[in-house]
Amino acid sequence: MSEKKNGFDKGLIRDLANILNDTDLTEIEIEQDDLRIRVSRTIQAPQYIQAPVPALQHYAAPAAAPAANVPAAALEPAKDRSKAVTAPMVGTVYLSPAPGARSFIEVGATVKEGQTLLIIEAMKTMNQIPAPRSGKVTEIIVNDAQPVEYGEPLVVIE
Amino acid sequence: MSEKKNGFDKGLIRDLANILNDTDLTEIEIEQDDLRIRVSRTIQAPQYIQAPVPALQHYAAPAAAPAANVPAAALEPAKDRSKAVTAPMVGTVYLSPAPGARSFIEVGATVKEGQTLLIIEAMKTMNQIPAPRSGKVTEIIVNDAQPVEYGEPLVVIE
Amino acid sequence: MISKILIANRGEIALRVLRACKELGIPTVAVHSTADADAMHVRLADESVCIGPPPSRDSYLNIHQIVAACEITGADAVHPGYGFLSENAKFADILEAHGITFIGPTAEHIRLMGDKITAKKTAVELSIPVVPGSDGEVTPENASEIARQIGFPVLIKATAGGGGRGMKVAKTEADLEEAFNTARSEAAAAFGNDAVYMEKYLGKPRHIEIQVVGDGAGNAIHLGERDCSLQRRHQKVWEEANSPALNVDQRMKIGQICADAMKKMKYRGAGTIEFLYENGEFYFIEMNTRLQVEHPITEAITGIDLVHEQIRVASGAGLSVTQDEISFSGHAIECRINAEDPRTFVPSPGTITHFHAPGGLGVRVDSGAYAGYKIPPYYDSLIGKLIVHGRTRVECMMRLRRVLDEFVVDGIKTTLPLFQDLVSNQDIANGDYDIHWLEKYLTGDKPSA
Amino acid sequence: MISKILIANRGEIALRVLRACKELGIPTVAVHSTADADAMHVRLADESVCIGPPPSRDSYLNIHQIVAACEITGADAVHPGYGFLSENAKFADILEAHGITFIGPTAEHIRLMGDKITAKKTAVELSIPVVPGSDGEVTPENASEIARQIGFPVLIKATAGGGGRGMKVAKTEADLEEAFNTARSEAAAAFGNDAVYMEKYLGKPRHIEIQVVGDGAGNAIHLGERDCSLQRRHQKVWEEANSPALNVDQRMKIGQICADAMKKMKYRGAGTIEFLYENGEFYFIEMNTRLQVEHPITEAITGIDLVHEQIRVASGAGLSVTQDEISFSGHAIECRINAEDPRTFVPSPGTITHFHAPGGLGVRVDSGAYAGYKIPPYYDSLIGKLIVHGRTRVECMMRLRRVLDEFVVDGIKTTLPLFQDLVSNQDIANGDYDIHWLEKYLTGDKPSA
Repeated sequence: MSEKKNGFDKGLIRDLANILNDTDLTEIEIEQDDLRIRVSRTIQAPQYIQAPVPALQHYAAPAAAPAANVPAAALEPAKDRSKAVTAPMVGTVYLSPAPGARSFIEVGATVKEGQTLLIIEAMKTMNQIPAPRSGKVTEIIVNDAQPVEYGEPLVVIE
Repeated sequence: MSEKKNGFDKGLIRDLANILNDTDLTEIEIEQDDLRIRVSRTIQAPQYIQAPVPALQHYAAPAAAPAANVPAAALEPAKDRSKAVTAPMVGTVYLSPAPGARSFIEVGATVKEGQTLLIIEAMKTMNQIPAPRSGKVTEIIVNDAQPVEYGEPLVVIE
Repeated sequence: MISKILIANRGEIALRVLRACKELGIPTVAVHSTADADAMHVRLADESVCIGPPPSRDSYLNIHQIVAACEITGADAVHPGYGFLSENAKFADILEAHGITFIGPTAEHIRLMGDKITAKKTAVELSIPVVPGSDGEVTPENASEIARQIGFPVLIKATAGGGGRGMKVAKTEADLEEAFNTARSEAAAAFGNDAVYMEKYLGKPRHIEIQVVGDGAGNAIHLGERDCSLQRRHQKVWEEANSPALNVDQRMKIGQICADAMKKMKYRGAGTIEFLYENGEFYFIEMNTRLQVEHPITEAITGIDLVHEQIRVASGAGLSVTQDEISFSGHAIECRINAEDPRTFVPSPGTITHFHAPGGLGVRVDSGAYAGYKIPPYYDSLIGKLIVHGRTRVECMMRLRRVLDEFVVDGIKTTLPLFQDLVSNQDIANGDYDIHWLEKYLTGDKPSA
Repeated sequence: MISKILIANRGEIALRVLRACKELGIPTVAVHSTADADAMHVRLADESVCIGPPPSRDSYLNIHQIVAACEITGADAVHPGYGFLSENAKFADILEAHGITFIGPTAEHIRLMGDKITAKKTAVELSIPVVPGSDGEVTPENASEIARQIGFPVLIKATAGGGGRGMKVAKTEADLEEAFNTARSEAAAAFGNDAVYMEKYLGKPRHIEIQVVGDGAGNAIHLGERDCSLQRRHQKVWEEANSPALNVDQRMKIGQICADAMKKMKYRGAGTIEFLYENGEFYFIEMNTRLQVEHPITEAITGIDLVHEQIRVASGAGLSVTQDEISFSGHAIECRINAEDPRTFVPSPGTITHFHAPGGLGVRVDSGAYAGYKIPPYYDSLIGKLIVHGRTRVECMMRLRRVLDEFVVDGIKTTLPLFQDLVSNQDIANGDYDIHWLEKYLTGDKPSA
């Protein structure tokens, strides 16, 4: 982060700031190669939806925010999770049919519609979660033995 | 951090801003190859200052809103009361020196600085209210025997 | 005994339960549908689990999901609130099978009181007064004797009936023969069966209910009554404790009957025994084996935290008070604030743009609403409860009037204006109303116009 | 007797008084400076009169304007709140001369208690305990005897002194000679006068005050004590009722002494007698002849509305209760929410962008703040009071903790985080603090670190 610190372009930031003001935006973020610039401006009111309570502690799982409400992309901007398969139920994820066994799927693998992606255990029942469509597994978001809530993204199939 | 600083497309950001405004979105994020742009906008909060209480009953006198806070013009848009003499104290206005006597001033009259415009009675004391400047009386806002609060417009001298 | 409580509900009652848990130092898990991700109780809970899409059957009524949420969070107790699964015996059974404490009565007691006929039989066995009536069919021969036993006025109803047909009131003995014959012929014409039976007729009853709490081991107390006569379409709108209609002796007598009944059945947790009340007599309607919406007015006049008691009892710690330690202090009124048009009662979901709760002495607001909160259209319209307490009923009414002037909810329609009308009404001021009063008032057939 | 009340104050106390008036059905007049035109009590009052520009001396302290506001509105009584003109004897005199009822004590009693020396003399005459000390100068000859009469530790102070110079503590008889000589020489050096006097030295006193109300005709009651030891720069921050340090006997004994004193002087209205308390003994500091900021905690544990009582007494209706009807129920804590940085205490005026008051059982919020309210920079920084009540001190503390998590004030800094720290502190949990505790805690000299 340090080597290029002197090179930043004040003019560029001023340009962005002007755009921000002209367009009534509150934030602009640009990322290109090594460069990432974000300019933002707080106007008037805060996010009321956030405000009522100081502490917001969602269920502790890494990506536990309800996916049905928040586009997955907003959580980890670099990854497109719009094509993620989400949990149809609450429970504990298992990536393989038995402890120590080989995982149902691997990143890079091609899956067919209906093929088991993983298991969610709930109330002592193992529920096989099938692929909703054929495609290539580009990301396995959850870890083995991880608890998931309804709607939580599990696996991305492109 | 500097080499591509000029390469960003201001037009693109402005276009995004326009889309944002047209569509009533609050955020747009674009990622393509190395380039990532995010623009966002916070939507206006409502006018909280008006909301907190249903009934706002100011003192009943016709023009009793505190003139020091509210420009008189806002109350009766047709008249310019920016040149109104305001009440320096709370009390009851008398337009003449004694009941039945002739008024101190009439609309259209010319007054000299220091000349008595009216009397405000408070705590059994008659307080003569002098003209702060010379000029022509264009409006007598208050009525005889009317109670007034601090800052309430009394007489307009142009 | 209880280390983490999952709150299987939403809205103001989920928040109510959450507050009690926090005050007891017990960690909480909120469960919610995708529509309730922004709800206040979800934000305030130690953990939250999304259990399904907006429809209740897929989320708040989905036992499987709720049990799974207990499993992944390690919650060892569930508070069901009211509505949803709170009186679902199967839910209580499944929780028990999973070693999870259900904060409520046994499944057996839920079943017993869940069926109206069994409930009435049980009430009779427990010496709780019920509506007197003929045991079976009434004939021309025994009609007069049965009517005199029951006491006039009496209602003659078709055994096969419904919808008001084949139903006649005899106010006095003189009316009896004609009412009986008319009911019989109407019944025959409408249902092809002229059998009728007879019941005490209640013309202008009040709805009065007794709050009870039992420890499941044979101890039980009552916390006096609530008067919930002001109803619209069987929905309570305004509740008072104590009832303007009862005196201390009546209160303690019916209260003791209910507490004794709960001791006898070894009832566990909070419950409410509902009665119709007329001319000094109580007639059992049903028992709710859960917390009621209107429980805060009882809390206001007794100082007892009912959710604390529920949790205590469920954890095996027993009741915190004995009957002789309970006293009734002052008067309390609850107004149910619904997101509805105050005249048409059409629901008004949407975003609350401004929310300002009233403050000061003797005021309690239970609400999950806040400025910026979007009321989802999937659930009931109750967005908050206003509870006002005063040393006397007059003080309580005066306080309620000033408090209603301070309460601001903008962006949606609410029933607040209805309460501003009611608090100024002479009948309400006099405490002079029955279960039909509000319907008449709203249809313009204003009782005191 | 009173037909319209003018509220000669602003902020939360003006709203508090307004609420009481509304609940008594008495019309209200709010007066305000131009800076307070949008204040909540102004909006809620039946009438309002702007009485001057922002500076207090031109508005809230301007007797002439306030009397004129009474004249034009026909208000026949004035409630002064606290601060401003509430202990101004001249104001009480002028109102009386204009036939306007001052809702407070007589001008004579305000004067009597307004002067510290007269107040202490009066206290002695009324058998209220004061700090024991030498009646006059202490000499080498009588020093030892006087010290033994007072009881060690003693404080030797320059008669001409101030600012801590010429002030020495003798913890035991062995220290006395040296302390005495040092104080004398310091006094001589600093003030050119080596005369000293002696007083009981209080090392770790608590601030405990007794609430009294008199009817002006010889009846008076006490409503127990408040412990206001948690102070910063002599400003109370957190108050409790009852005090964690007193038992029932101590409470009733000192309460009775104060009530008797008020009977003797025929005191009218609400008042507070403030004491330092150490090792079981009370030492009179001063009497406040008005409502206190922290009066709601007394209301919480007694159920008495103190402003109602003030208005009753002022209107000649007497007290609503007798001493034997008063009982103390549970425990209450008040937190003063100031618009200040919670660490530096630098005032933070500005616009409140979001305001959400906590709710539920046992919670009271007295505040004129609302979302969109702009805190003017001209007045004190108190924007609200949070009062929490529980059946026990532990319940009260647990409730306070959950309530602080729910209270949201955005757009400005407030002292809410300070209270979140305090509610988790072990000394506070133990009730183990004195009037120096908070200062030490804040300077990092944390008593329990």
